[in-house]
Amino acid sequence: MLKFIGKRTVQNILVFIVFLTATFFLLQAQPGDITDQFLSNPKITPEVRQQFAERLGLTGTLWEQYVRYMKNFFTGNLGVSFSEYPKEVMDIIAERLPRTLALFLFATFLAFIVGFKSGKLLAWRRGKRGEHVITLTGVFFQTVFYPWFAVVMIWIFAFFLGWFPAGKFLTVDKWLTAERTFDANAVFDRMLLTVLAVAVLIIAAEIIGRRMNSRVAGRRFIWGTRVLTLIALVVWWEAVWPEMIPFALDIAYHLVLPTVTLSFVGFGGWMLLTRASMLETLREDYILTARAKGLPDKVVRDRHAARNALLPVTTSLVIGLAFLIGGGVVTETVFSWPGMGQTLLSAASQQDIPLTIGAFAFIAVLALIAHLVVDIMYMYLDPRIRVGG
Amino acid sequence: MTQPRKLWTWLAVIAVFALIAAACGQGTPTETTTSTTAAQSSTTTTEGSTATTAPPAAQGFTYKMGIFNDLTTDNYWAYIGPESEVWNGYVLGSQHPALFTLAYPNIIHVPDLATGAANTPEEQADGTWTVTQEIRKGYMWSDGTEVTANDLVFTYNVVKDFGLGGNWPSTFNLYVPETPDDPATTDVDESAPARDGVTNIEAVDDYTVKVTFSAQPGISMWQNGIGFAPFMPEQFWGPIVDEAKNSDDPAAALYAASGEGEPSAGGLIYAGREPGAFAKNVANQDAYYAGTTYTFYADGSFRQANADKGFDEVYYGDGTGDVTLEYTDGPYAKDVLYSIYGDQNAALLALKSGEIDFMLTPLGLQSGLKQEVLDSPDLSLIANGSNGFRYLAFNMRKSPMNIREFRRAVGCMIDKEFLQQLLQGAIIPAYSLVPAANTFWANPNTEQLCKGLSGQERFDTAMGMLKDAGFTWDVEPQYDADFASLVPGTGTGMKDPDGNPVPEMEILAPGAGYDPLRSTASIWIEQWAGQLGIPAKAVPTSFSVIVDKVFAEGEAAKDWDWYILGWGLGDPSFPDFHEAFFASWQDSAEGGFNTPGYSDPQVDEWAQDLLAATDVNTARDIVHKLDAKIVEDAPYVVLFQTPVLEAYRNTLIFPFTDTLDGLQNLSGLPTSVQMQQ
Amino acid sequence: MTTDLHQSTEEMLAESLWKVRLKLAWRSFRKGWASFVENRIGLLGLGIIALYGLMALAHPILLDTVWDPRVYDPIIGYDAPATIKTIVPDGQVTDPETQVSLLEARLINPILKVGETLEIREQPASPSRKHLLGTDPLGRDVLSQLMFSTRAAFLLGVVASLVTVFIATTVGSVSAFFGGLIDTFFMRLADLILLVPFLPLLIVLSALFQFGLLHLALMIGILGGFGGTAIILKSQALSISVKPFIDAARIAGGGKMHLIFRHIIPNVLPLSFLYMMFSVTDAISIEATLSFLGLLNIDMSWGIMIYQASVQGYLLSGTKYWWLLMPAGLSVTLLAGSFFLVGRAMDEIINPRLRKR
Amino acid sequence: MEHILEVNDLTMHYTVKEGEVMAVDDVSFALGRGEALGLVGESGCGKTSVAMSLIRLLADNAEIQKGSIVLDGVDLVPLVEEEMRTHRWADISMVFQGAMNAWNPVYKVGDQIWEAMQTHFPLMTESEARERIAELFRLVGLNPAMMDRYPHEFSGGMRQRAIIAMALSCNPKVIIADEPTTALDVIVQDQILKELKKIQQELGMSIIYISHDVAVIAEVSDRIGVMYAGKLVELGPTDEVFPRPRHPYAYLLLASTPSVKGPRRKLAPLEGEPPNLLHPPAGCRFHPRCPFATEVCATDEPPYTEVDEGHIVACWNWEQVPELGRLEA
Repeated sequence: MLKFIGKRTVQNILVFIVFLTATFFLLQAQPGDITDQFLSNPKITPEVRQQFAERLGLTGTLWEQYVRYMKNFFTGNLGVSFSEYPKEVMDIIAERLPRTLALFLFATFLAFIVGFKSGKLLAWRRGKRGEHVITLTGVFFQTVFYPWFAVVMIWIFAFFLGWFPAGKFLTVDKWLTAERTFDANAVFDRMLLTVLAVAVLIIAAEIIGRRMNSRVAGRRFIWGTRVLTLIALVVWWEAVWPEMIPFALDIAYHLVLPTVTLSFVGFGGWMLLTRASMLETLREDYILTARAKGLPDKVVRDRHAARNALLPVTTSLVIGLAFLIGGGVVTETVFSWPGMGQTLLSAASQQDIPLTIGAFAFIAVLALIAHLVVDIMYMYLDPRIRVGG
Repeated sequence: MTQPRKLWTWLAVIAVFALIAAACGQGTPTETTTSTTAAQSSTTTTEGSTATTAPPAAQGFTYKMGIFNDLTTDNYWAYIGPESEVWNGYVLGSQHPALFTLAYPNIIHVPDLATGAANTPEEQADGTWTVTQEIRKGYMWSDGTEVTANDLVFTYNVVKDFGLGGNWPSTFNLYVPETPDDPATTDVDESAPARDGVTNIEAVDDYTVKVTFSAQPGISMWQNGIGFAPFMPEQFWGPIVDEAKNSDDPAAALYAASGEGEPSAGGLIYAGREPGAFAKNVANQDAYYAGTTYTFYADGSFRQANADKGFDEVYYGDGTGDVTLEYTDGPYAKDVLYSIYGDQNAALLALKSGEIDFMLTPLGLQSGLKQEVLDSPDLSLIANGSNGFRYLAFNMRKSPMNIREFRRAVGCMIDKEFLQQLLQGAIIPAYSLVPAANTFWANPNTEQLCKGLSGQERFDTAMGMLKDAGFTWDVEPQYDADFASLVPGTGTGMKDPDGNPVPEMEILAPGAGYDPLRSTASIWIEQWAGQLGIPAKAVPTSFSVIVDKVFAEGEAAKDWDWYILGWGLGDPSFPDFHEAFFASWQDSAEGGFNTPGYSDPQVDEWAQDLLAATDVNTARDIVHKLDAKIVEDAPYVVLFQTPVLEAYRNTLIFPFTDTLDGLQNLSGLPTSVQMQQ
Repeated sequence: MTTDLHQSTEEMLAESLWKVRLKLAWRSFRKGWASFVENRIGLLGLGIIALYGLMALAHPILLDTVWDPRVYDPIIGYDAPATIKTIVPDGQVTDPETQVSLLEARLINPILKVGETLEIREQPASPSRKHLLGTDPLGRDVLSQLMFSTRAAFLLGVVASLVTVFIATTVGSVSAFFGGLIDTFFMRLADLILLVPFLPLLIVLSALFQFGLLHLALMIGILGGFGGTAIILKSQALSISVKPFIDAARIAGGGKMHLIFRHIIPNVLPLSFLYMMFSVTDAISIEATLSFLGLLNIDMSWGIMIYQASVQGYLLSGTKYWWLLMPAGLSVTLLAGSFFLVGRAMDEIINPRLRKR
Repeated sequence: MEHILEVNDLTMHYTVKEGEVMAVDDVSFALGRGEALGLVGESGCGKTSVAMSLIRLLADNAEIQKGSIVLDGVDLVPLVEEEMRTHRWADISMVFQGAMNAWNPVYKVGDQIWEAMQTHFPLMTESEARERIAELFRLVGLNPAMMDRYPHEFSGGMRQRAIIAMALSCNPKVIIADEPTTALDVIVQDQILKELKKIQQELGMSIIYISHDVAVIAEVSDRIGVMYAGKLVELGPTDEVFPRPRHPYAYLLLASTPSVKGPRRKLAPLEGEPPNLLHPPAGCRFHPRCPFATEVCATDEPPYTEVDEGHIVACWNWEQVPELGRLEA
């Protein structure tokens, strides 16, 4: 199991190196030197340009450039931003990454859960009334012109109904009036840490619980941990960061609309995929066995059919994730969510090449990590890989 | 087995609801503007009417404005340096004093720190020129320290020693000694002549500044150069500068420092920001000019008076006669909030709901929102001219663009009034380089080429010009009243006076995505040129590529034909941009700003005179001459400027709203705005 | 004599082989069509595509005949209902039909004064008999823009998908047939491309290079062709290359190229065609998204239409200026969705894995 | 002999676009307590359809048209799904063909067995269940520790043993073994069959074997039923049917199979394919392939004739059928 994870990690790192190499050659292939773009920019003096060139590794032979470029990347030296000179690209990314992570994680989670559940039900009631309508709905969400859809969502929920705020990630008045010693990123970081801790605890409990020989004890352990984790979460925030709770809730409230909107990107695809996968699974012999055993329909559907239908869905999760990341760029732009996607876009439109490449590399890292997580998840879901054999 | 899962689902659902409920609970609007004790009367002005004076008591409200991008820095060094984004300026622009400032809305050059009008520089025995200027006593930083001459010396030294870039060099106009060519390094002759400028700034005493120039300074170097240079608080920046000196890149280290906690001498004190969300200033009630009454008279004189500080000064006249505008500065607001919005739609919604009072945006309101504002009873809409222009430039290094009549013929065909109609007020036709709204400097007699002519008349005039210049066609174009045949028009085989065929030309213009106005103009210009048989083709090109091409140096300067871009003009109180854009030594092929490659000895001479001018009236004459000459020669065809539309809540009371570039240019008047009870 | 005979037999054989192939193709097409017709959702998609295809074809004809280009040209057409109004001081407008307040007049031209007249033009104008979908803020006919952009959408989609399929089919077949290092290289490359988020990559590319419609189509085609589609087509090619008739052809002395082009590729083509549909979907939405983000240098497209409405502040006007946002947004969705639906329907017919259902 | 299961006139049809498929047509038989009944026939003869009808796991388009399935006094046919569910596995369980795919790959084998027990005996504690599974494992010749393993860790034979253990787990009254050993290699096949038989005899179970493989059926069943095209064409004690089939189809089927036991005999090919049940031939459904067919066979359906006690056959010309091995090719 560890070997598998290790192998995948190494593979992903290799892929990243190849990716960086490709980026390097992309920069090389660009007409002229990237620093030429700033000939007319009064902000950038020739010395600064030279410095950029050096930091981006654009001096010396091609091989020297390449080596320096790679070294810089892996030491976190992504250069300085042109548009926010002399801020380090790394610092800008560090500021915006948590916001994107929050959006991305919640939206992925939501899209996957809802997409999977509805795909499951859709397959189960195949041939019944309403199936066409639901399929068309799924196709609609899969192919809808997303920016337009996001605008419509804002218009409906933020303008027309006024349920959710638009175009901010916090309520300014609330943050303004309060005496506080922390900034929004501190709250974001803690929220992410909490989610991560909860996820790790729950997953660990699951793994330990499944290893127990007694099923009942295992299940009790898993559920106990889940409940305890939730309690611990509340207690921890109350005890350690009580002053942040209202602010965290404020951010969470602002997260709702972009998250839901973004989740629609993944939702349709995953629903259709789950449906197809589930239909295939339902033809399997073990479904017949399960039914022959006299198991209730719901158990057959959820525990047997859906559980196995999950496997192919998980493998194609990666493609969905790439989609979702692309959707994230649009979401951040439309919702003015100051995260990586917005950074990438504004950097690209201002021709801030170091920041563009930096943001893009981080988005790619995000995709790679998501890929790795999916791999591990798949391994965990499929005992044939997990237990070897 | 299904039981626990259900429980889990419910728990999750409850948790989510709790979150939302809590957030909603906290999100319900609480009364944010507290009423105040200070009584106030409204002060508004319309043409000619006199405003009443309000007491200088703070009302204690929060003035909330929307901005559309995060600040990229909170460090004033960086703002004047590489981070000259307007968003930084809105927040950081009101904290640092200078010797002089501009009094709006009339754009009058008046003393700030200086005790009186600018002194005249005097020539010294060694050929240098010096000027001394006294500064006021009791002008305090918000930390209680007095602003002294040493602060300017400190600022000057940092700019010089660190080689600060951005707008610092043009503010201080540092003297650059001659660069001798070092033949060892390259084959290219790198020698450069010395550039005149400031050679030294010293403090004669705490309250006297002495500036030394290498040659006689013009207005742009003294009154509008050093005169506008900010005084940076040495007590705050000194240690940071010392630390930066020891780093590899002192300038970058200085720029990277945080400006939070920096004392202010202006009406606002920077009070921090929440990245991605908002920034904040608090009012500085102890500011020197807090509570000062400003009076503008019809004869052009200007009075600033403050009983508390014990001054009552009149400039440019004797301060009698009709008062056109009078108002008393605050700050009335207790603090100023700059809230970041992603787009104007969201900000307009916030404006309607009272979440913000005003939105700061350099280009003004988007036209689609105009009606929305007009329809809203809570909002007011104002429109002002902008300090800039969009233009069509020709590459005069190539034929036929080097032929004056050719350029004028194209210029004549361009029906700017039609474009104004087409774009429904999104543009204002412009004919002169200095915006007409800048009345003091604009030349009312600058030629308005073919203005008001009908299509047929334009065509005939333009054809006349071309024929006079010796252009011929295989098939001569005919005026097509119906305009039915689009490009390439009826004329074919156009030849220049030497008989060479006129080549296909490209009109580089930003695409519809970047700027629909310029894109639309380029498409129409293609049509109009086509009517004359001129094979020009509009090519939507990204902004940076156009800039790249047209500023390319050396032979590459010939790689483009026509392009459409715009200039935002700097200091409206001294428009000396003619030199930068049209002097022959500014040729972009050699790294300057003169993209057309325009070269005219007369213009060069005037340009030099302008830079050397020491009094405003002389300068104005020169600007008028330059403007007229250049417009007639048409290296640029000035196309249009854009009006700045702005919306604010009716609860706000501005002392004036008619001002070049709109209220955003004055950062929303944060220290003089008042709010109705 | 003998050689002649030999040759003619070969010719005959060759000809008849093509005839056989053609017949087979026709038969399988008819069979496929019969099953396709049964799939109502797929048929719906095909109907919508046909509708848009008609719109694209009709546009130049309309401009040549009934539509005056000065009014209906999608880029430089102009038409705005105009009324002459007299300027009166603010707050004294008694008859909005003939009078306009100074404030509003000055928004159009700041140098106007009370008493002067002003031509007020309605733009954007709401739908009317003359402009079925109204006009945009520049007074251009929205329907004409919509139809004009349809052509661009099809062009983009077709170029992108042809490039995708051409590359993917070649890469897939070659990888499957040769295996080994070539296979490894292309498959790892495909993995890499799959992993990199598409839209951010295109954003980066648009920052580095100048992007027009054709560049974009080629880019999407190349990325798609070397990406996921190659993997799918390779596995299809692989399942074909192990079939007995390939061995038979090999034993009969068929060269490698002969095998690939005469036997493997023709059998991969149906699936290729299927993936063409999906790549059209991708191409259309990507172009619209990039246009919406203002990253493309093109005059007119559905994405540009929405982008222009957005930068001019009509984005959140809701239902008030619906014709500026809805037609273009829906068109992107509908056309992309239709290709997807057709792809799905074809999937059920062509994809052997699903056929047995 | 007391009957645990009585099937009377069972008729089951599938509805497809082209019409009705008569998968099971008027099939009647009875199963005695502790008896092993074998159903044999080519693929597509309706054996599995019979099995699926018995446990009522039919596809959506299938319907039992008439007949009754009386299991220990309860007719299963009219039961609603929820009632039927409680009978499955508790009263009638199944050993599926294709042992690999009958296990859900993502759960441990023991858990999958326990799942069935938990459904039908909710009061059983976990330790009791584990004990029971261990016992079952030992019974079928598996190491009880294997219950905490996943299906893919089992070999084919082990999986099939575990399937048998699962089928036994709820003490069903009847077990249907549908091609229990088809996918296994011959040695394992034999082992498992012996094991099954042993268990059946030890526990006195009633079991229905279904296989296309005459040899398998002959080895394990007390009685044998031969199915052709949805019809039961011959039913009788194995001792009688096997050496002396009376129906031509049974005869040809046996003749085409090499006998493991008994005297060597000449093999005869069975030509043709079973008919399409959408449009079965009129009269005797076997007549197009039957070497003994007469005119009547093509028009009238043959009635059941009792050729011996407990040995019935549906053929007009059963008397024409020679002894095995006598037929000249």
